[in-house]
Amino acid sequence: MAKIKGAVVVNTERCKGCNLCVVACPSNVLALNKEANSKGYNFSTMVNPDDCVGCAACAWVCPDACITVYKVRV
Amino acid sequence: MAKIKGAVVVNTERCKGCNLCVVACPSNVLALNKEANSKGYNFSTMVNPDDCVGCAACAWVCPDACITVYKVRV
Amino acid sequence: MKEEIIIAGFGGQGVLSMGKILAYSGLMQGQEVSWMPSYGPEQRGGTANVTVILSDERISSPVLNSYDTAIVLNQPSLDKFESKVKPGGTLIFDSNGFHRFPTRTDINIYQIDAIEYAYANDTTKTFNMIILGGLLKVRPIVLIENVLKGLKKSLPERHHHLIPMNEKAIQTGMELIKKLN
Amino acid sequence: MKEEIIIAGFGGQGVLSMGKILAYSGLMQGQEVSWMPSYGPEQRGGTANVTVILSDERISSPVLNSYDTAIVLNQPSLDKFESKVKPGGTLIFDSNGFHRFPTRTDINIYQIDAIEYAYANDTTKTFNMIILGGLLKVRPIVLIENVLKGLKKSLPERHHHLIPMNEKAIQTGMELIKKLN
Amino acid sequence: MTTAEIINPANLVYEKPKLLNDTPMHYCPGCSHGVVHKLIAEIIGEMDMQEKTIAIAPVGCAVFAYKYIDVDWQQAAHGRAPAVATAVKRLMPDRLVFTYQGDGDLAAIGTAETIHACNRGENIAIIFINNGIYGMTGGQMAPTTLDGMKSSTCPNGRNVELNGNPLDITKLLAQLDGTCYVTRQSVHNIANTRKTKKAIQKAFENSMAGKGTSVVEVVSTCNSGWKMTPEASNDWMVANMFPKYPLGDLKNE
Amino acid sequence: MTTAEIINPANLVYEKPKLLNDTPMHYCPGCSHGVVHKLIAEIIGEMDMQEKTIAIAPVGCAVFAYKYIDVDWQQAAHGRAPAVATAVKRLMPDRLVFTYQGDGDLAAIGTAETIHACNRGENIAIIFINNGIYGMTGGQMAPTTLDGMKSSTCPNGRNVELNGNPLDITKLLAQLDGTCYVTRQSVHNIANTRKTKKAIQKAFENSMAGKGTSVVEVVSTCNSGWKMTPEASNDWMVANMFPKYPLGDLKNE
Amino acid sequence: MSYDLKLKEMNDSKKQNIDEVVLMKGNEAIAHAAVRCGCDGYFGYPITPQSEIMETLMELEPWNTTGMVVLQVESETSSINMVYGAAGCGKKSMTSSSSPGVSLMQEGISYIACGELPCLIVNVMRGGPGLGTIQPSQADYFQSVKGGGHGDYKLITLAPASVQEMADFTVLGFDLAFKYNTPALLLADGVIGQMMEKVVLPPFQPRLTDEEIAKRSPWATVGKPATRKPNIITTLSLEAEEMETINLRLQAKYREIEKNEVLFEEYDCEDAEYLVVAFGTSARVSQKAVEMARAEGIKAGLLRPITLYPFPTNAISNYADKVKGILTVEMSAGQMVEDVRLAVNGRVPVEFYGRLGGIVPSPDEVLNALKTKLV
Amino acid sequence: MSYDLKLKEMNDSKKQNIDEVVLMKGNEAIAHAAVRCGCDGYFGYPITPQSEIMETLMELEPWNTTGMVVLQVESETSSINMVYGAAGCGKKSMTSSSSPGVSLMQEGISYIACGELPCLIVNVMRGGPGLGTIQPSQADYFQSVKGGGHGDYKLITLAPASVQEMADFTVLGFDLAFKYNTPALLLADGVIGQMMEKVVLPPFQPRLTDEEIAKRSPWATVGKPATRKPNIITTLSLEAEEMETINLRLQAKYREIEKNEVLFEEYDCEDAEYLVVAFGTSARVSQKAVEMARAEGIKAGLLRPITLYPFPTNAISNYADKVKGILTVEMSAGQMVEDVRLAVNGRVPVEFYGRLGGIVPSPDEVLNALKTKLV
Ligand SMILES: Cc1ncc(C[n+]2csc(CCOP(=O)(O)OP(=O)(O)O)c2C)c(N)n1
Ligand SMILES: Cc1ncc(C[n+]2csc(CCOP(=O)(O)OP(=O)(O)O)c2C)c(N)n1
Ligand code: SF4
Ligand code: SF4
Ligand code: SF4
Ligand code: SF4
Ligand code: SF4
Ligand code: SF4
Ligand SMILES: [Mg+2]
Ligand SMILES: [Mg+2]
Repeated sequence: MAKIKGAVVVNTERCKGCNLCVVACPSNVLALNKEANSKGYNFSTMVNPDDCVGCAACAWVCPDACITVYKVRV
Repeated sequence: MAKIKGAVVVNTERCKGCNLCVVACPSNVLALNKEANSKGYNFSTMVNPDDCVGCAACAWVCPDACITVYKVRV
Repeated sequence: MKEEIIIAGFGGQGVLSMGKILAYSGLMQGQEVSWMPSYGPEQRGGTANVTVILSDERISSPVLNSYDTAIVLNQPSLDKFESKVKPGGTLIFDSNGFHRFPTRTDINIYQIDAIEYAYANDTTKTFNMIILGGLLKVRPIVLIENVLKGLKKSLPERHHHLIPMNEKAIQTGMELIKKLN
Repeated sequence: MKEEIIIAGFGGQGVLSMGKILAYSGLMQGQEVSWMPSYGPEQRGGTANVTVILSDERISSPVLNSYDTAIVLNQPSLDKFESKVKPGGTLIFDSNGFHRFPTRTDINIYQIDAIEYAYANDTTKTFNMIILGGLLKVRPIVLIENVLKGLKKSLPERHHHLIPMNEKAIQTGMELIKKLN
Repeated sequence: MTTAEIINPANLVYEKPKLLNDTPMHYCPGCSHGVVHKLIAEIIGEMDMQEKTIAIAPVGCAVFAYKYIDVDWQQAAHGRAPAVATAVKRLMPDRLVFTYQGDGDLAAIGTAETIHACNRGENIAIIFINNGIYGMTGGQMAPTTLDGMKSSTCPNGRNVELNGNPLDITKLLAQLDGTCYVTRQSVHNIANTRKTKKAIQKAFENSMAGKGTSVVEVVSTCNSGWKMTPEASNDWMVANMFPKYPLGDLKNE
Repeated sequence: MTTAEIINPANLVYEKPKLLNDTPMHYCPGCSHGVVHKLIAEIIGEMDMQEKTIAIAPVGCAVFAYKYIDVDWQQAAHGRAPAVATAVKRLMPDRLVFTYQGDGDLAAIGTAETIHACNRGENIAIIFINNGIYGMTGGQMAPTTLDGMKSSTCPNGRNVELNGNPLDITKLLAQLDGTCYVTRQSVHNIANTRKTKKAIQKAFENSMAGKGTSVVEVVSTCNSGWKMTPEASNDWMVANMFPKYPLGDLKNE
Repeated sequence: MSYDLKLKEMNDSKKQNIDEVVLMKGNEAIAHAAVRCGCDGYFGYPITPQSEIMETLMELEPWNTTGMVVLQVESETSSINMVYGAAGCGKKSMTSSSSPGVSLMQEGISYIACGELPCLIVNVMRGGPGLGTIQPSQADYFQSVKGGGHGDYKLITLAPASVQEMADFTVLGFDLAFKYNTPALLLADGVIGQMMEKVVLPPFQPRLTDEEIAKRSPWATVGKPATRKPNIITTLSLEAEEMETINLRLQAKYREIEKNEVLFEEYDCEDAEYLVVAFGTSARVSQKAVEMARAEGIKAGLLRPITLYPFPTNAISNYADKVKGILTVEMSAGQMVEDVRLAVNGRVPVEFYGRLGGIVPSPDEVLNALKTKLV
Repeated sequence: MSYDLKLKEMNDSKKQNIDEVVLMKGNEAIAHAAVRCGCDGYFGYPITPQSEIMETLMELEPWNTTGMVVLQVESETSSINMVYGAAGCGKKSMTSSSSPGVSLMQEGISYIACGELPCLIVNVMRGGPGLGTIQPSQADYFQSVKGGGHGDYKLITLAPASVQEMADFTVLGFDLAFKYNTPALLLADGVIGQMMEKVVLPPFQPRLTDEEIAKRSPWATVGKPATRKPNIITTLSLEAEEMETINLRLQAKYREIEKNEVLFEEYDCEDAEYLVVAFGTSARVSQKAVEMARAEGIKAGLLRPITLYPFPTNAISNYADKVKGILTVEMSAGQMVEDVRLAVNGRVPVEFYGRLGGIVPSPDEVLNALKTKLV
């Protein structure tokens, strides 16, 4: 059975740390960073990159269009 | 059997000759006068007073509240 | 030449269109003209009036407080405008429904019973042309030929056949009018 | 005595309420005070700032272009207000997240790392009192006793038990602040 | 018995309501406004509410309603009667407060005020004279002008493509949580006029009982605007207006 | 395969739409406006309508929408977007014209403009962000604020008695003859966001097909105004807003 | 600059071919002129004494000929915002109303001025305040030229005094609006709206094509081609500095307009010892008063401002050095008189005669005022 | 007449008992003062920078204490018409907004003025035109004092310059409104609305009872008892003669107001060679500039009009005979300066310095303008 693997890139300067992508992710891939960007926001990062399935749920709900999603069948 | 007889008094100065009372009267009691009042309106008059049954249909529909209705059982 | 006229009567009497025909007639003879109606809901059931000015010069004020000629077609109009005719001016009235008649002695007063005539002869449609005829008889301010030209210009083509009827009414008016003083 | 102060930072940093406490303190020591915030949606996610004036005289202009003291709590605020401190005046900043530091040499510059301290000691609620403490250390424009009186007056009764905590934060701030130049 | 004998105060069955004063009304002959005025005067008299009534007149042919019915009146700016009434009623909750509005006033320029007063459930009554035209200004198209109906701003008849759809605003008002009673009536004959009277009375009672907003639409004629005789107008209304604006209660809670 | 290997243009499945430019949006973190902006940018791009689009921004938090989506925009006065859109579309019938409006803009001050544009059946789309509050001005009560819901002008919660009823304006718009498609959606999760995208696309298509007015309400959050975190706002919306403003099509002709 | 010569010629009846002359109301003339000059859209709401404008347009059905859109809408608020929308697309658009309706447009007008959108607004004034009366008035002068809406803006304000000018200024109003990308106001009164006079209608001009619009108004929102950035019509600038820049640009434009576009007409002014200043219907009444005064040997003259904004300040200022006194005549409690006083700046007495609430003064009254107040 | 002494005393902090002193925003002060002075009803719609007025009222819940009604409504158009309704019942009612919202009220304001209804309207001005900015401005001066709405009417216009005056003038505005049965306008700007200062709130006054209202405002529509004719609030008079009578009555009232109610404040004026005229925030900035000028030896003084209508024409006129020049400072392109010029009537130069679109001038700028333009 083909496995699906995904990855996301967060535009950390654009991110406002709203946490909606974190909540939306079915695989708990994302979390907010302890560090803040230049605007003072704790941006989102992949903390469990291996679990990402590239479903783009995070990206669809991101209000600031910060997330780019990639997906491969392996 | 008691018969009902009616009579109406038209305030001829107030009347605007709209003819609505004439049309409303079930007994064809009323008609517009050939003469006009001081405002130039051909006012309404009883032309068949004996047929009046005092039903007040004329008075209810008169937009200018020109008609007073009286009624007796005879 | 300059003539300042007020025409006043009940709303439905064609007062405004009579004024318009007069204005058009002036226009056809190359004059400056102005036509200024009373307007708005006070017309409703009440009186309507129009001020018409014909002049060889550019017309300054289109609104006037006094007139060379007043044509009054109901009692309220007489009451309102009798006093506003300039001394030596002209007052024309249709006495139908009047209970008070003009009293001034410093103006020329004419009576024209056009309403009665129009009812009797079933020509209510041209009633206002009868009045106009009367006016032109006593104040020949426009040529009848220009009245007809004006009608031609202002009426849509499909109504042009009515023009002879109007001409006739003008003639009638000229005959009906009579001086009172 | 007259002190013209700007306090500027991110929206959520309690900039406006710090200014308010300062103004209340001035009021408690009988001074004239004015507190003028930047307002509206530009606060949203952006910066907020407030101008506070304490004075023994009637205050004329509540809006200023230069300040005796500037307290800046983020980079954009430093960038905006550093140049607006009067020569000889005071600039206080919290360096958290800064990538460019103040460069002027004609003013007194102080650093107070209250954000870091507050995070570390879980006292983010009194973060702005720490800053205030720092200010009062280097610019003792109001007595601490009047700050506490002001808090008492401005806080609802049910929050009065928080006052000691605030007093403590002020002390902390007095210890944290350090002069840079 | 002769007519003269019958005409005797003892035999009186109908007369001009006392609160309708002697000032001649400025309406065109046959205008529905007059009939509704009469009903209102009658009802306020019968309810003995003259001392408690504050009525709000619109801009429209009924702008002068205050000249005829002897209660306290405010004449509101065009379309704003529901806003004016809201304030009056909120500040004097024990008064009878109603608006009297035409279709241009209520359903065009006053749309927002009407909807929001009704949605707030202001304890007022709205008497809505829907004659499908702007009477006062000389017969222009109203929001309620029917498809194909002529007016001075749709001289060849309303064309939905060009002019939009006729608006059944009363239907909308019935949907709002704040309305308690929404009804559509007419005054073209005695039976309907009697019903309209009942409806207005109910609306007034509701408003005093604090039940919310009541709306009484009276489908009406404007013979001047329609360019028909009053009788022909009534017939035309029955044939053309009623199918689009059917009589009856839309809401009665 | 490592993450770095996956991140390769060939594997791209989602990216910021091209018509959404790089200007950082001024919205609060987690604001629904951003999601809807993204959808609109995506759809216009996919429909290849950039050259044909004239969008109308409201007064409200979305007043700056024009800074973010790269099409021609007009920013309308508060509440008047439907009037502005009407004129634009009537004069340029082959353009894609839509308004983007908040609940204060569309359902309070703009009530009349909204209702009449919809009733005329203007061939426009109305994107209606219902977040139950005036976001822009700092969280005051909106017409759509729920019973009991707090705002800065009803600090103890909306009280119907004092403040009137919440207004379901979309329901009213569905009643109007001029609307062809009226739907209510949300963007709180991927499934609903996808549906919202479809709805907006359909609205745009309708407007180009001349079918009348389409209204897409997006039940939204305003976490700043609601004084909750973005996540809590979503949950609160599902629990409280949806019962009053249930998702789904109200009209689809 | 004095009254534009081309217009003057047009107004000169001696040169008119009778076949081109028609008799119509001022309101009707506006409607005809709008269609003829290639107006793209009219949006309006009925109100006396100007409803004939929309009624005439609806009769003319220009959508079948030139393609012009004519829409009766739900309110004046809506009308003016539709004009904003249409003008934002570079279209020639207009609305018309009378005093109370124009008050409802003030927010929209302020937006249009700030957005630098060219359009034509017609106000056929009636007596106010409030619902007032439907009789003619000039009491919206302040609203028109000082600022009925909020903020610092101006409307190019044309005051016609004849039916011919109702037609001509419709064309001129649009021309000036597009020359400066700014709204123009045609400020008439009930007399001029309702009266019929001779008029030669302006020649037909085709409506502009999309291409022509894109060229004339490159800022217009017509859909963004790949070749340019988005066009954005907005009046918002949360940064005060930015908003000040916008305001300074507006003010610079107004200075240009004041330099270039002043129009007025002089009548018997050459040797005048007393100057009457009046516009619109008041000017026509005053002209008669001046004639009467001359007949009595009083050297009176009339200066009629045609553009109320820009106001003929210099022209009046020049007379302040020549005449003994100035009388301003208005159908209001005295509004333009302030601009006359500002122009005169104390050099000669400036008196005022006015009638209020819908009354048109008569020539005798004006003559009398001239005599009692100045001579 | 100079600035009312009682108010001055209130403003004098030396006399204040610290317990009565509170710190609040100008907007909040209006809300508190309204409740305290027995206001019956507030109707409003949110807009920055004045939303705190309604928010504070909603916090205070005066319906539970004084019985005051506070209603957030669908628009400014609706608010102002609600004020009309409430005022028509003799009730003390008010609304508040900021520039664009006030533009939407112009029809309603004209109605209220014509109906001679006492009420209070608050405009906390922001930069325009259009949506503009939310930053402070004074560019609605013309709209306020000349006539934003149609027809000849005036609003008593009070220009507070401190939070204390926001409270005081709320009370004073109502008092004057009821004294003359006319609307009063409190014309502030974003600075004064948003800033906090010390304030002593006015004492509590009970709301009037129905009986008291019937006595004070016998014209009010409160339900017609058998003892009087119907009371009718209307602004319509189709007869122009009648409408003129109404207008003449209004004008006579305005002359009374001009005679009795002028308020202004002088600062360092006694020996001034240069006079600065400014109101509201501009006056506070200018006061600092005057201090700075004095420090440099320039004999400057400040005259601050408190009532913008009635304008302190005589006071300024008197200075025209004493000073060498006058500088008017405004947060606008120059509006009040026209009234200053009308007062001065050419006797000394009147210069202008202003900032636009939401910018507050700084004291240095004003001083500099004074030096370059006059000294
Ligand atoms: C702000 C404003 N706009 C327009 C008008 C002109 N106007 C007066 S009444 C009216 C409409 C009347 O129609 P309707 O409300 O249907 O009443 P009706 O006369 O038919 O009874 C209009 C548009 C006005 N007085 N004020
Ligand atoms: C005429 C006018 N009145 C009021 C305002 C102030 N104002 C700006 S946005 C807004 C309401 C915003 O609420 P909404 O439409 O729901 O949009 P949101 O910010 O919630 O997205 C108001 C009242 C204004 N700009 N213009
Ligand atoms: S693409 Fe799907 S799995 Fe991957 S981070 Fe986003 S939501 Fe989680
Ligand atoms: S949803 Fe977007 S803005 Fe929010 S935390 Fe995730 S990436 Fe950042
Ligand atoms: S009372 Fe009845 S019968 Fe008598 S006239 Fe009237 S309608 Fe006819
Ligand atoms: S209904 Fe009334 S007004 Fe009409 S004709 Fe009869 S009596 Fe006269
Ligand atoms: S115009 Fe129509 S509504 Fe008005 S009075 Fe005449 S008939 Fe009645
Ligand atoms: S205030 Fe509310 S609607 Fe506005 S940006 Fe913030 S979250 Fe979004
Ligand atoms: Mg109607
Ligand atoms: Mg909202």
